[in-house]
Amino acid sequence: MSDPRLPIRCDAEVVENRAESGPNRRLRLRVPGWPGSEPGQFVMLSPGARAAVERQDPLLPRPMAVYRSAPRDGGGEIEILFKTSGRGTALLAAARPGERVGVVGPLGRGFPEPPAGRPALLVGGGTGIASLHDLAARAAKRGPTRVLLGARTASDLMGEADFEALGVELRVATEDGSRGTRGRVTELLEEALAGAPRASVFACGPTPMMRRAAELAAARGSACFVSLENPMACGFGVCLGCAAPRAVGGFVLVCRDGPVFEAGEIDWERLA
Amino acid sequence: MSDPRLPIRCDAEVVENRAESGPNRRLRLRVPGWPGSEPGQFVMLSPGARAAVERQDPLLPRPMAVYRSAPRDGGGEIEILFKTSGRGTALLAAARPGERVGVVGPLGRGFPEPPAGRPALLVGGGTGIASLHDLAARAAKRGPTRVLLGARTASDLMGEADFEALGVELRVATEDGSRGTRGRVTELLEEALAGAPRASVFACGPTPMMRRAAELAAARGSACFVSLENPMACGFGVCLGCAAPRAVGGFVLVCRDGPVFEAGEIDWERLA
Amino acid sequence: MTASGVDTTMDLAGIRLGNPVLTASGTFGYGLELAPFLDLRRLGGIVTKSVSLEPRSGNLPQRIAETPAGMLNAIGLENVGVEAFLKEKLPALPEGVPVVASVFETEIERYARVCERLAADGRVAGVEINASCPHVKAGGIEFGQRPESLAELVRATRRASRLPLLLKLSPNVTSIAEMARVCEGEGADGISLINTLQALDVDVETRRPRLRNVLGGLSGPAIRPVALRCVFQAARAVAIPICGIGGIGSAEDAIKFLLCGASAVQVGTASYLNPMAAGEVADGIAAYAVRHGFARVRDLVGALELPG
Amino acid sequence: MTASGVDTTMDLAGIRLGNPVLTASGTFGYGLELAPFLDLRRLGGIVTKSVSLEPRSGNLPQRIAETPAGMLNAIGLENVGVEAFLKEKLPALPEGVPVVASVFETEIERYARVCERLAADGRVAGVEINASCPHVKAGGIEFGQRPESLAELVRATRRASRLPLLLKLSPNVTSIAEMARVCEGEGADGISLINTLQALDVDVETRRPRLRNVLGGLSGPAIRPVALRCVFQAARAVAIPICGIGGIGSAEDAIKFLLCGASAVQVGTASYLNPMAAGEVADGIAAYAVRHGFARVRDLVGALELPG
Ligand SMILES: Cc1cc2nc3c(=O)[nH]c(=O)nc-3n(C[C@H](O)[C@H](O)[C@H](O)COP(=O)(O)OP(=O)(O)OC[C@H]3O[C@@H](n4cnc5c(N)ncnc54)[C@H](O)[C@@H]3O)c2cc1C
Ligand SMILES: Cc1cc2nc3c(=O)[nH]c(=O)nc-3n(C[C@H](O)[C@H](O)[C@H](O)COP(=O)(O)OP(=O)(O)OC[C@H]3O[C@@H](n4cnc5c(N)ncnc54)[C@H](O)[C@@H]3O)c2cc1C
Ligand SMILES: Cc1cc2nc3c(=O)[nH]c(=O)nc-3n(C[C@H](O)[C@H](O)[C@H](O)COP(=O)(O)O)c2cc1C
Ligand SMILES: Cc1cc2nc3c(=O)[nH]c(=O)nc-3n(C[C@H](O)[C@H](O)[C@H](O)COP(=O)(O)O)c2cc1C
Ligand code: FES
Ligand code: FES
Repeated sequence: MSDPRLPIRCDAEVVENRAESGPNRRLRLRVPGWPGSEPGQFVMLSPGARAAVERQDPLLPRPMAVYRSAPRDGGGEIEILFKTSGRGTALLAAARPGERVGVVGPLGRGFPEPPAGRPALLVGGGTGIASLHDLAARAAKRGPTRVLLGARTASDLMGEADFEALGVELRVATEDGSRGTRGRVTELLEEALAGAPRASVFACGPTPMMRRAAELAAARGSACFVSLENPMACGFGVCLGCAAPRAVGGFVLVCRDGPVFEAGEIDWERLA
Repeated sequence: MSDPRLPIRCDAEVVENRAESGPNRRLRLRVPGWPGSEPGQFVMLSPGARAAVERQDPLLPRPMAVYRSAPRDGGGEIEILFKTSGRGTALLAAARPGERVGVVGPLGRGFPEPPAGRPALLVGGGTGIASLHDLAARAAKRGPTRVLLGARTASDLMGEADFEALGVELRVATEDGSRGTRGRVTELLEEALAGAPRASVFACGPTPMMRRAAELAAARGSACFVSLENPMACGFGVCLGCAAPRAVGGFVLVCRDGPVFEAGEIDWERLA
Repeated sequence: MTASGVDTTMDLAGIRLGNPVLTASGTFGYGLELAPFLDLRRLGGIVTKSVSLEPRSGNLPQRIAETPAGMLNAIGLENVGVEAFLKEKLPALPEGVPVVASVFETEIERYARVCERLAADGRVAGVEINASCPHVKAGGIEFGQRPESLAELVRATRRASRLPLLLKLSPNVTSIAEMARVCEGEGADGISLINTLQALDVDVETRRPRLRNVLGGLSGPAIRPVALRCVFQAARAVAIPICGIGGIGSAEDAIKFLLCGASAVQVGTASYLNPMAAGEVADGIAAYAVRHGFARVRDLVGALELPG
Repeated sequence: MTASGVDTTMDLAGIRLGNPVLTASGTFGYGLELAPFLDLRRLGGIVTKSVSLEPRSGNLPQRIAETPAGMLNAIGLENVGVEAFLKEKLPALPEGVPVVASVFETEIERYARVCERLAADGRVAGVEINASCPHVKAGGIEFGQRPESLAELVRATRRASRLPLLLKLSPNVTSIAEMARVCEGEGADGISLINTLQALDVDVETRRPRLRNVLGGLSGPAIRPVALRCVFQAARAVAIPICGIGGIGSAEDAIKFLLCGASAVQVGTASYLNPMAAGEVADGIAAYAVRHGFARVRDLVGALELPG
């Protein structure tokens, strides 16, 4: 596991906030004192109440993966790819450049280093894609890397062009066939695994997708790491709200022990 | 009393929202089906939550006088002058052109017709100024009209230029002397009353100011009408939250029976 | 029936409703105030502002204050009295919308006498007893806060009329289930809940309570999860129908109450923000039923699926 | 003392605090988790996650849900157990910040034994007995909901140690004043309130409760007016000090509790939104005291002016 850096809490400035595709948006934030992050780490974002009004509703911050981050004078700029779905992300979607967004992070433990020289298979579904970009960048430097992206329909896909730019091998599947092959991204994974013995699988997306990926990898004796998406209140291990059941009994905290886990650690039956 | 028109409830479109002076802003709304309003009537405004998020906090709509209104294709355009003070007006201040604001109105009973041929003295303090514009316009047509505006400091004044444009006689007082004469607007009223027997007084502003205006008018045997500012939840007479004590006992509802009252109707002692 | 073909009718404690959405007492006046905004016949019913035997005046300002996702109120017992209600208010309401008359008093005998007066008027479809009132003889503690006084109150009002009898309970109790059982045991036809949560707010600049009455009742979206819990617990404790109240502003909100076991709901504070709210909630419930394949809104009642 | 020269010190039931702002149990872990964000010595004190005699596991997901201006939780009192707490957690906390250990159990004897263990460690400045847990299936009705069981609980924990003893009360009762008097009568040194309001929320799409445990505890700004009312009533009922809790996220919020009679406050849910919240609240209280001419924050306690 990569060691998490010490997280910070600050008001970040919105640099850019634009439509990405369908319901998805791309948010760029200037974060003073940003210490940098590891692939797979996340932040808790509090969509600033409009104007200087202290926000009491929606109350909780929203966990979002750090899609990309780069150092900037005395801090960093982080990029978030997010899907506008409910009340909090609707507020986030309306944040204008120059406005402030509360940031706590980087949080959690990210993906392990892809083993050098061995094939890496990255599988992203829906908003889970956003957790994989920096991992793909790192994996591409260490060995043959294939990225498999899945979504319901073409307009739900995020970041496709960025992944292409990384020079990784890219495959896309949509359930309605509007982009790439028709079907589920886990079917692409099945093929890929067949052609890549000793591959490691890195998956993020809907729980059923990750569970299926875990089964497929296990069947091939491949290592599989998943990044879970549980509802969170704090993001740093104090509310115990994000607990996921462990295969051996008891719980892990997704925000503190994860969000990335070796697939075998999780009791998938009792998670859903 | 002018008969109130039947109120409507609709989502109005923000046409313009700009800084007026100091903490004050000028908001122009396109209101479908607006039936027009009488001088002194008001609306309840629900600052639309940012984006399409249903607003649960701050919860209550904000009562605001109709500063001016004009018919527009199938509806009307209303202008609001408001002071940004708390959470609701902060949201209102951030409403962008094209966004929606919930409107209920016109509500309440406005000012009586100023008696023809007799002098009318309009006294506005702080945000109370916003209730007097349409009355001044009407009064100017019916007899000698003097408008007295007061504020803590120059930048708190609203609408001054509009009143000048009406061709009424305008006097301004600020407590710090930064504009007009130094002192309270009620001192201007005292002078004015001395020079205008048989004048009618129309006042809107902080309670102590209106109370003082009532005393001065009574001393001169002049009629005095005040527009009260009580907190409101509904604005149309169902919550009973805006009750003001009557001199003869019992209560009036500011939103339904007012906001304009003959000063003698109110039990000023128990109101504050 | 609605355009959508969904059966929206509901029976609430013997009151036939065209749809399960009523307006909450004290938030809809005597009905007429909202007529400019809303065709009252779109409503399942109207619960009118609580009336007492004699007209009563209320509290001095401030009577209301805004709180996070809610509001506080301490109006006092202000109302026109039962006689004026019957003579002036009731006749002005359109035919075809059931009117449930809410009643409050400070002594049990007086509660009963108001009910008798209401029973004499055919326009009254039912009574709702507001039990969240200080019981003068019991030293100001609310009728709805002690099983004994609640039982006495139900018994007396039950005897006073044959009208469908709804008991409106206070959430400020240790066990809402116990209070619900008391109502059922004494012959109430149904239960309405919740009334407001007792609360207080302070102005830190003046260092005074925001309300002149110091204490007030909390309402609005903030209390919805508490109201849902109360309805859920009451529905499991009794067989008589329940009318759910508390922070309902949308069809979604209302459906949560139906799923928890409420046969009908009341829209309260939301009507202040949007005087058309109750009508929109009624329409939205029908639309939900269509979308989710329920032929009758009735089938949503208690349809909550509990984890195995 | 602060830079501003205001005396911010406070005595809470015999616990000396540098300022009146503590962190609420279950919202600050065992303290260390927030060290990256906040110098823990800026806090008046830390109330740690409730511990039981043995380690306990919690509920299956979902454990939390967002509500209007609040949140629901049903964690299930997951904790490391008192032994691990004393061995691993406590020693890691910086000297100079008072640690109040929160205790939860399902039987009175076990409560007492946890208190005895804690009393053996000099680092523990006081104990807070969590007499309420609306969301734990085990037990059913809470200790804090019946005067008899509450009295028994206070008596047993009082005997178990000489440490300052705070009783944390449930707001889900008919009379908070009665419960406060029971605590005082049995020798508690102080009262903490409120714990969460028992509540429930529903997902209308799945027609399931949002929480796996069905019922949960409501916290956050939404409950602040209820918490203020409870503190106000308790402060008038007893002479022992009160620690106010419920929806506190700003200095303004905290000051409302002090004015209502609380000698100290705890910041809970707000720490999730902003892990530096408790420190900012402490600074803000001092600033308010300066602005309003109070030489000692202590003088704000109970300074609420009631209308004549
Ligand atoms: C570690 C982690 C990383 C994530 N990264 C991304 C990302 O990069 N891009 C992206 O679009 N989404 C991401 N998500 C999901 C994202 O947090 C939710 O989509 C978002 O919280 C929904 O908020 P809302 O206001 O739109 O929905 P609402 O329905 O208003 O949310 C209500 C509550 O449920 C929670 N919630 C709802 N959906 C989810 C979900 N899928 N996962 C967790 N909590 C949820 C919210 O946080 C909130 O507390 C991530 C989640 C986690 C746990
Ligand atoms: C009939 C009427 C007409 C008004 N016309 C105007 C106008 O034209 N321009 C203008 O700037 N202001 C006007 N006001 C005052 C205006 O309603 C308040 O300034 C505004 O509600 C404050 O809201 P906030 O969110 O800024 O303050 P907050 O402190 O967030 O408000 C909290 C609560 O208190 C209420 N409240 C606070 N101050 C007042 C006040 N002075 N009067 C009534 N309720 C208050 C709010 O409505 C809200 O319910 C009018 C008030 C009334 C009753
Ligand atoms: C201003 C106001 C006045 C109320 N008056 C009454 C009343 O007279 N009788 C009554 O039974 N309930 C009264 N209520 C309580 C409501 O009927 C309802 O039970 C409560 O507000 C919760 O619902 P809500 O959150 O939808 O408002 C009043 C509520 C408010 C806000
Ligand atoms: C997730 C969560 C866990 C909690 N765990 C505990 C606990 O273990 N012991 C306890 O006494 N209170 C616990 N509480 C209650 C809080 O300490 C506090 O009393 C309550 O949340 C109200 O304060 P707030 O609104 O500031 O959060 C918990 C609250 C939350 C939200
Ligand atoms: S989100 Fe709070 S512990 Fe994980
Ligand atoms: S504001 Fe509701 S009655 Fe006047």
